[in-house]
Amino acid sequence: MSWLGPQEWAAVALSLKVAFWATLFALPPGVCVAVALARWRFPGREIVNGLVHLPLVLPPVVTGYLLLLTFGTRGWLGGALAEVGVVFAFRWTGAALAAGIMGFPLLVRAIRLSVEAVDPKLEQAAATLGASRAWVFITVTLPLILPGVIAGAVLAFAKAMGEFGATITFVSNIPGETQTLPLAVHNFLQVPGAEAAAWRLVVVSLVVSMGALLLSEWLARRVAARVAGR
Amino acid sequence: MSWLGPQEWAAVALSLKVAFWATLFALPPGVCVAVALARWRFPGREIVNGLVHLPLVLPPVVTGYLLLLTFGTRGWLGGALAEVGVVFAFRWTGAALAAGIMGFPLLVRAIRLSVEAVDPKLEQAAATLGASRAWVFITVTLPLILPGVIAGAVLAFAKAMGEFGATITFVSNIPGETQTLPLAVHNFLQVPGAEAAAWRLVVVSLVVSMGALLLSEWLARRVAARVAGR
Amino acid sequence: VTVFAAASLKGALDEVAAAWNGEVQISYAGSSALARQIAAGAPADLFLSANPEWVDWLEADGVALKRVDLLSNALVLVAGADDPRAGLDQLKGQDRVAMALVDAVPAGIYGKAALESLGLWEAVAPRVVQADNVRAALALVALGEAPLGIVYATDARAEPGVRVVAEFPPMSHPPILYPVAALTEAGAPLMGFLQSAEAAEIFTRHGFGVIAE
Amino acid sequence: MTLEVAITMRQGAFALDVAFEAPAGITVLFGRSGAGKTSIVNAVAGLARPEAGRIAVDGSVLYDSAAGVNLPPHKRRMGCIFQDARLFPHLTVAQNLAFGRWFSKTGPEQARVVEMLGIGPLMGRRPGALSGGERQRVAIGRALMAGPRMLLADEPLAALDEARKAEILPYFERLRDEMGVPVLYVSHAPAEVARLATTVVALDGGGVLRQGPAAEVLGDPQVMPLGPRAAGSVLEARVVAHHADGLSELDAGGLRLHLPAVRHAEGAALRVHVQAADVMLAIRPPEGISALNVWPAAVRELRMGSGPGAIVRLDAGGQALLARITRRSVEALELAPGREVYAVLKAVSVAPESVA
Amino acid sequence: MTLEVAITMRQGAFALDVAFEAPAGITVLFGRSGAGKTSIVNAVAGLARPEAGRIAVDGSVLYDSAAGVNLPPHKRRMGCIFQDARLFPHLTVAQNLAFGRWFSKTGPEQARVVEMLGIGPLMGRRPGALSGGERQRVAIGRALMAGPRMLLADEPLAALDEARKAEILPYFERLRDEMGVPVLYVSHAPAEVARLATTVVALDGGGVLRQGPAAEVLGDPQVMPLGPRAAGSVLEARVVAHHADGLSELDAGGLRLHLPAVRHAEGAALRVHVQAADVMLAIRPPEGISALNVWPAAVRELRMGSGPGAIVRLDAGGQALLARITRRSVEALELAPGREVYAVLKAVSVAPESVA
Ligand SMILES: Nc1ncnc2c1ncn2[C@@H]1O[C@H](COP(=O)(O)OP(=O)(O)OP(=O)(O)O)[C@@H](O)[C@H]1O
Ligand SMILES: Nc1ncnc2c1ncn2[C@@H]1O[C@H](COP(=O)(O)OP(=O)(O)OP(=O)(O)O)[C@@H](O)[C@H]1O
Ligand code: MOO
Ligand SMILES: [Mg+2]
Ligand SMILES: [Mg+2]
Repeated sequence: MSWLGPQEWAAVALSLKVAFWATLFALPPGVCVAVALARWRFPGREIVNGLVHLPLVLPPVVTGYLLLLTFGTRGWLGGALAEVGVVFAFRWTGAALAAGIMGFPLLVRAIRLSVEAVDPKLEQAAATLGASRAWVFITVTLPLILPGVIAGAVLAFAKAMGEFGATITFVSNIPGETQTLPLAVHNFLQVPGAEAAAWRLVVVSLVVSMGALLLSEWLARRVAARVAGR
Repeated sequence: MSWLGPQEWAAVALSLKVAFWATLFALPPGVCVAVALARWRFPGREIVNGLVHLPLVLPPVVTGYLLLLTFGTRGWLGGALAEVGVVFAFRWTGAALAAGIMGFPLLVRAIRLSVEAVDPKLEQAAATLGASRAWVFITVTLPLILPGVIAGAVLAFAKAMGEFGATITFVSNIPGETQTLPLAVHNFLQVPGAEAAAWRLVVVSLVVSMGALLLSEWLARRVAARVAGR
Repeated sequence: VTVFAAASLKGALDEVAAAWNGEVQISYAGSSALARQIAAGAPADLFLSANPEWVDWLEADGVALKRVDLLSNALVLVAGADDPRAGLDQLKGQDRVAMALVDAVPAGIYGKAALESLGLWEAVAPRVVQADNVRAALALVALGEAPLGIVYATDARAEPGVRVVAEFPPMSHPPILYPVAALTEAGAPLMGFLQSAEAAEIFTRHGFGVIAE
Repeated sequence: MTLEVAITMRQGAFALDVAFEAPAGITVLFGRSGAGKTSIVNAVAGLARPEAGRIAVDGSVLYDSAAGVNLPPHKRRMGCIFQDARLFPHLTVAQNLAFGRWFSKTGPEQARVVEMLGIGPLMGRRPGALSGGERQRVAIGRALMAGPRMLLADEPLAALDEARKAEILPYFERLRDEMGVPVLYVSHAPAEVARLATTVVALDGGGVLRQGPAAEVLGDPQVMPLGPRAAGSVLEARVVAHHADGLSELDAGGLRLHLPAVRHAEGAALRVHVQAADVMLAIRPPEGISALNVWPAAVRELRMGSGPGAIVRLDAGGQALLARITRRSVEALELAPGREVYAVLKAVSVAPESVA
Repeated sequence: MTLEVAITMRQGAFALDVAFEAPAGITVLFGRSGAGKTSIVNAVAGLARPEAGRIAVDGSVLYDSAAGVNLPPHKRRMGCIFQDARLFPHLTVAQNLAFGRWFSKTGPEQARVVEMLGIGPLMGRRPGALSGGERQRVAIGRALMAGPRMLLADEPLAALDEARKAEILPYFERLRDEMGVPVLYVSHAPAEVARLATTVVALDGGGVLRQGPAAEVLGDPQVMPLGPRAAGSVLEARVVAHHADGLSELDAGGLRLHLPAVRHAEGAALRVHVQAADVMLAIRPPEGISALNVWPAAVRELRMGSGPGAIVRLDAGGQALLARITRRSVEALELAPGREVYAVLKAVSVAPESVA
């Protein structure tokens, strides 16, 4: 597609990379938090629940600003992490972090709903067959919540593809490093007459996301078919 | 709380109004679309699914811009609707529309997951007892997906409380009419040194949203307890 | 009267509006969003843009308006308040430079032009972090995330967390102009007040240059 | 009311191809696990769609592949009792019971159903807080309360104890005898089948093995799924008198029967299922024994099984009777067609659930 | 191996308070629907937590409120067969079977289990594509395959047909007799109980009504949940000879028994459950009748029921035997303690499932 310049292609590639890693890294903690919220009663449960929803409630710019305060080079965590070689500020990793955090509540909710729908009696049956808590989770719970995990991953991925406010606030707009598709689109929309270029990128973003969506639907159907008939 | 000026109070009240109506109006179509996606196979299903996810994938600014092109007074739908007295452009109703649309994918996914978890055998049992499709839905499906509906509503409400990009792009930032909390926060962030005022609004927004969250958790627990033991 | 104004005008314009004895509502957003909204029929009476291009765009789009260039601004290089450096030469180091979006937001566009005309762009470009708007760029410097920043003189004055390292020569970039456009008859009186001496005094206090008739 | 079923259906590797008629009364679907009983019930209820064929109740067509008719489940008004109770988890027991009534507006009195099923104390609970048997009882009540025009009961009593079964069975009989509600009933228990069935449809591997009136099918020692032990004869009898010592005297076409008191009024007609294994044969009228029923009979037919047993078909005063004895006894008593013998039946051998 | 249970537990308005011992062999929990059988099984499995008490197997404590011990289910190694099969819906039948094995690494040979349960053709399917009975059979297999140190079976055979039951029952017996795996078995079916039970614990309303060795509890006509019809006696016998005509000759402490061929080898010990209702009494040795088993006996006790029946406790050559006859016969035969009579039992009256 020669109608995209190298900078646009870079944005497309970056967005995919960011969304992929954001989703991948958000999944394990997402599953843990979802299971904890769905199944456990622990002190501070409501606080965790609140924190998870925070990125949804806050204006994205505020989330980005908070990320900057936390993970920036001068941030309390960012400084410490920098010493062990993990740097988020103004890096694509930061964009992934922002995207992951913005998508986290969506991920957690989807998985949590699935966990709540799992019949505990099946998990009990697994336990009587000798499976420890961890094994029950791996062999019974996880396969049964797979549709929810897929749904959550799709939401997080889609959100990561579209995330703008937190990303630009946290890691700025550095072409090739942090300029994801939405940032590139935003760039074009700011300039009179550049709408055409903006729409081109929107279309690319749609194609990619719809592809991911179709893939996930297909995956989910396969998983659901396996558990069919209940 | 005297530390909020009248304009800030107006923003708080407006945000609540916008989030409330956005959630309320998004719910019925959200339920319908979720059920259709979960249970029916119809031509164009994938397209509907794609459309639903659109607001997540697109940068919020683009969504807002598309809304402006569609529902603006000069927009193709906005003009027609204006003739029957429904105006979205630069009204709080428009802010609600933007918030509702941005929250729609979250709503639909949560409900859809719940629908997929309902045992069709229960619906069949209801049918043999004389309940038509519609009655089966009202008396069996709907009560069983209530946890998902609540979860979806919370996500949509939270998103509506935090939505910024689409709103400011679509209905501008008019105090008292379209200036929701995130827009007011954005305003303060534009003025160097006004961070304190911005944080105050963020706190208000957190208090409101966490309240809604706790309420919903409590509701969901009651509902879940009713269906307990499976 | 409803005013659509570029977000970067907020501090000064709020004061001017307060000084005016009439009902004013000001919607602050990015100039591009506001211009598009006006084109889409927004009920704005007055439009204050952060650059002339969006007003040109509106005129080209067929929106009837009456415009004047109201304010001007200058571009400065800033650093953290406790950073003692001075001079544009600081740009030649290895420090990150915070700017507004260099291809989209006026402050960024002017900044890029200035750097180009000074022959610095090639060297600086890889170190530029582009914020959504000039205030965000300013915040990056104030927070210490970026040691240097290129912002408007008005911003530098308002933010105690930064100090001016150097001013860009006015000739190094196109003139920084804030046009005001009256879109309705109702906007005319306020437009008049914006051009008054009383308003000029406030704008000047915030660091703007006021363009005489 | 008659149910006509003639369908073919396929589920994975399993192919169902059955045709049978269920006249008024209770038709028992009988067959081994996996024979296709639930599949038939589902097809009749409208929950599974056959590949081809026809299902009609009393001439009104529920499904007809040729005519393209396929009535949705809620228009069929079939009361289903599922193998797994399928109670609505979000509704209380009382609300579950009321569910069907809401749509039909007719049906039996709730108080009677609740009392019969012994679920009064459960009314306010949700299904999650019920025991297995309690759940099944509520499911029975829910189906009955909907006042269906036909009942489809898939092993409704399997999870229940003997005492509870004995309480519920008479209700199904009343449905059969008094209310004329036809019932399609899946069961594994020979005693239940013998007692309830008007018609028996024996299934095997997706096909009909044998069908016909209960007396006929159950009197056929060849019906495989039952096994020879369950063979027996059904006597059509009439109550002659109730005696003070707790026995009822019955007349079965000339035969006098003494049984533990039956609940039928004097003069009422009833059916008695006499298991072949409970009948002894003697060549002289035995004396001084505890068995109260001794009838002269003639041997009609001898069927030697492959094992140690033999089935003897008797004619006792015009009534067909089966006796299952050992081959050794056949030889010892020199039994042969035509020989006159005495059939001996203990009064208490006839289980209460074998009288209807 | 002995299971000791002494717990109190509460579920809504239902209070469980039981104490019993289950010695090696099969202990049947017997009681009406809602008596608390499943609750006990859950407590032993570790799926429900009692309020107080103690559960121990062979001295190793599973639960002890006083000591604060509560072993998690997976450490208890109790193989559970649930009332509702609870198969893993995402796993095939083969994977369901393999599940427990994976954790225990021991257990019976898969091929044997699969063959006994007749689930070979189902191995590749998922539970959603199984019939009710098939699901239950897979659930039995899954529990067995885990090689548990104890089996908890909650009505495992309720959904199965007679033929299949007859195939599976011997397996439980082998577990009892050969492998020494103790079994806690919930059942409503008297024949199953009589055949399997080493020990019977009769429950009612959350408490223990009666407990003890099977022969004792089942020989007690007062055990309410069974009803008097199920009363019977258990004879400890030894195979004397297998005869060519398909009969086996047994010796029960001096009594000669002729039964349809049993599968035990000559000389092997076995138990025969003789239902009281199948025993006739005569005051003279009857002649020329088809019954092969006639024993002289002395009346020890007479218990008149409230209905038409009476239970006669007999001593037949040292063996306790119960006969259920009518009160009318008691009078006609002038029965009274001490009177010498003849007990008559048809060979075919003893069901195959009553021999173990
Ligand atoms: N969660 C609960 N809340 C209240 N009562 C309960 C709950 N679970 C069970 N019960 C009651 O406890 C009693 C014992 O239940 P349990 O399941 O042990 O019975 P059961 O003997 O197994 O009966 P069944 O033969 O019908 O399965 C029943 O009366 C039941 O209603
Ligand atoms: N979805 C399916 N896919 C493949 N085979 C199926 C499916 N559902 C049922 N079967 C098979 O169809 C056959 C008939 O099943 P059905 O449920 O009618 O048996 P059933 O007679 O009710 O048995 P049971 O007494 O065990 O309940 C069984 O062999 C079963 O394995
Ligand atoms: O809603 Mo946003 O403005 O995600 O970027
Ligand atoms: Mg079935
Ligand atoms: Mg139970």
